[in-house]
Amino acid sequence: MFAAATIAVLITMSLALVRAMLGPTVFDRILALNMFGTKTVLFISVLGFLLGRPDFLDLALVYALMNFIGVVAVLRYFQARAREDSEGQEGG
Amino acid sequence: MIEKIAGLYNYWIVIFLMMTGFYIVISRDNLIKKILGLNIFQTSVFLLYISIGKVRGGTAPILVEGVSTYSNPLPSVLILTAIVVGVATTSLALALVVRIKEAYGTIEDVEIYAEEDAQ
Amino acid sequence: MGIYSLLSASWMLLLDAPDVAFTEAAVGAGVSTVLILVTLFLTSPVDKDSGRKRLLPLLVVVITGAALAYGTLDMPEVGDPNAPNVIYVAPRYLEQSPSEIGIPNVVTSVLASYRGYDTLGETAVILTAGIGVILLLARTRRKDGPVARDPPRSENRLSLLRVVTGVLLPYILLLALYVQFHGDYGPGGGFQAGVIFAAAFILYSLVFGYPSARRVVPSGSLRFLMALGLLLYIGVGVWALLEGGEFLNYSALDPHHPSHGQHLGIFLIELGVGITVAATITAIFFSFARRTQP
Amino acid sequence: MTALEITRDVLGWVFLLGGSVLSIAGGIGLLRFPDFYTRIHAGGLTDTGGAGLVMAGLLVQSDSLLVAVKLVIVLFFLFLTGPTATHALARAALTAGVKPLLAPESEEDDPSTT
Repeated sequence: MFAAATIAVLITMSLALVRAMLGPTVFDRILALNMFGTKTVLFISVLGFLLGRPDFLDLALVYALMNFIGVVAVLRYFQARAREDSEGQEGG
Repeated sequence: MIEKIAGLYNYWIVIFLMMTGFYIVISRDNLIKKILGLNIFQTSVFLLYISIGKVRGGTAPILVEGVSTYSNPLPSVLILTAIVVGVATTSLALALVVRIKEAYGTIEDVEIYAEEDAQ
Repeated sequence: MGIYSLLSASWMLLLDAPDVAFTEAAVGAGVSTVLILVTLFLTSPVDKDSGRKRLLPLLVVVITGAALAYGTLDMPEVGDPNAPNVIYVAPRYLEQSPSEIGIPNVVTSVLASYRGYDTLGETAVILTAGIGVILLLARTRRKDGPVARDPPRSENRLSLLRVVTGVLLPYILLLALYVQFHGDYGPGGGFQAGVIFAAAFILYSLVFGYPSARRVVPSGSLRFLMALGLLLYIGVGVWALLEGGEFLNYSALDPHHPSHGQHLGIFLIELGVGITVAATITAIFFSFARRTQP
Repeated sequence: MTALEITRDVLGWVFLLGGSVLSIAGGIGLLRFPDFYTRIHAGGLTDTGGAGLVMAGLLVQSDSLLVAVKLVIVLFFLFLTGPTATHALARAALTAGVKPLLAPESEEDDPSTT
């Protein structure tokens, strides 16, 4: 049961990875990255059960958090960049 | 032969990663890309250590009752600290890149050399 | 980058190194990504591809890789229970740790007790790198940048993000504390907890803006904490000396119950490591973030 | 096997398989849908839903209270962060001027309501 879920999550991860590589816009990539991150959280949790070490859940927790921070950081970056670009155009 | 490959493929992935990082470091001009390459290289070394520490049939080195085989805890310790040290040194390198950008106006090493020669 | 680190951490998990995967998760997916993005913002996002030939580097890489791969043929197989590193010093740690240290997580006991000197050195390196970053980026930027940006608009744009972050932040800090103090029993410890603490401040700074983050954490106290952590670590070592043991031999802290002493020592130095790592990484991020301000 | 154990197993199977199917469907949608907003629909919904189902399945299967509590916390984190990230992403894409493929006049239709 856990093995089936693990395989499913792995398949989804690879699909997300393909989308992240294909793009085409940067937001597609971020979306794929976010999905990949969530699936990693699931993967780690299920793996913990599969191997009989549920301690790994702490790790999943940290991942859920770090994934969020990563996505927020990337978004802020592109927002700040867009703002700077538009200001540059207004100024020049 | 098959067992040999199965036993060693982890190392080969590590080498592939290591060479990817190496390639980025020596072939790209952009300093940030070079740092990223170094990071990949670094991670491959982490993975190498962890691979070495793995024991077949063993489990994570957190003692629980009823389990007698554990993986080697020592590589974990070394790499655990190395990762955090790695991020600290990476940030130092990134800070240097920021200052280079301010001083030279570029972060491409070819352009930096050109500017040095011009002076 | 983020995906890459997620992948490598999953792989580490498969290789039975949850402590390491933990750190890699926290560092690689969160902190490194943020730092590299800030640097990208501060420098130039465009990668000018010079037409330099890529053939020679590729050749060098392929040859080196082939040589290394040939070298692996002599290596012990992954998971070999008779590999030299596994039969040499690891059994001693695994067998003696329960009686000498008395905590279940062997990684923590090796990190904090058996190899306490190493960890002390690593913490010092982190502190030094942090000081280096602060010094490098300390100079205030020229004042001719764009002056006022309209904060109301950006506030509006991030409103849901703000609310959710506000809800999450206490739990993140709680999680960091849990990781800090649960390190004896499960994966975790000072290094990881420090990074999570720092990540909480970084998230705050990202969502609520650098100035308000700065108000929460003044730079003076941050620098004080950076040093305090390392001093706490060294202080425990000196305390052990004064009690008649060796430097960083925590058994001397409580002569009647050596393992109590070990518990106390590990607790204190993990705390020291946590404080230093959290303060240093937050300070590093703030140094970068200040540069993005006009 | 007692009735309780059978129920637990069946529930675990149902939840885990449901979550797996949902997440694979999301992955396929992410890959196959034609533009960003349909993709974020596929990704955002199945991400949270699949995570919820898988976590529920694990919750049914967990033995100790500590594990169950941790699972609930992970679920809580995912439920908060996932939709928020999706929302912020769609907002950012909209402001950055990524156009929906088939939306000539539905400009106020926020496609991010996941």
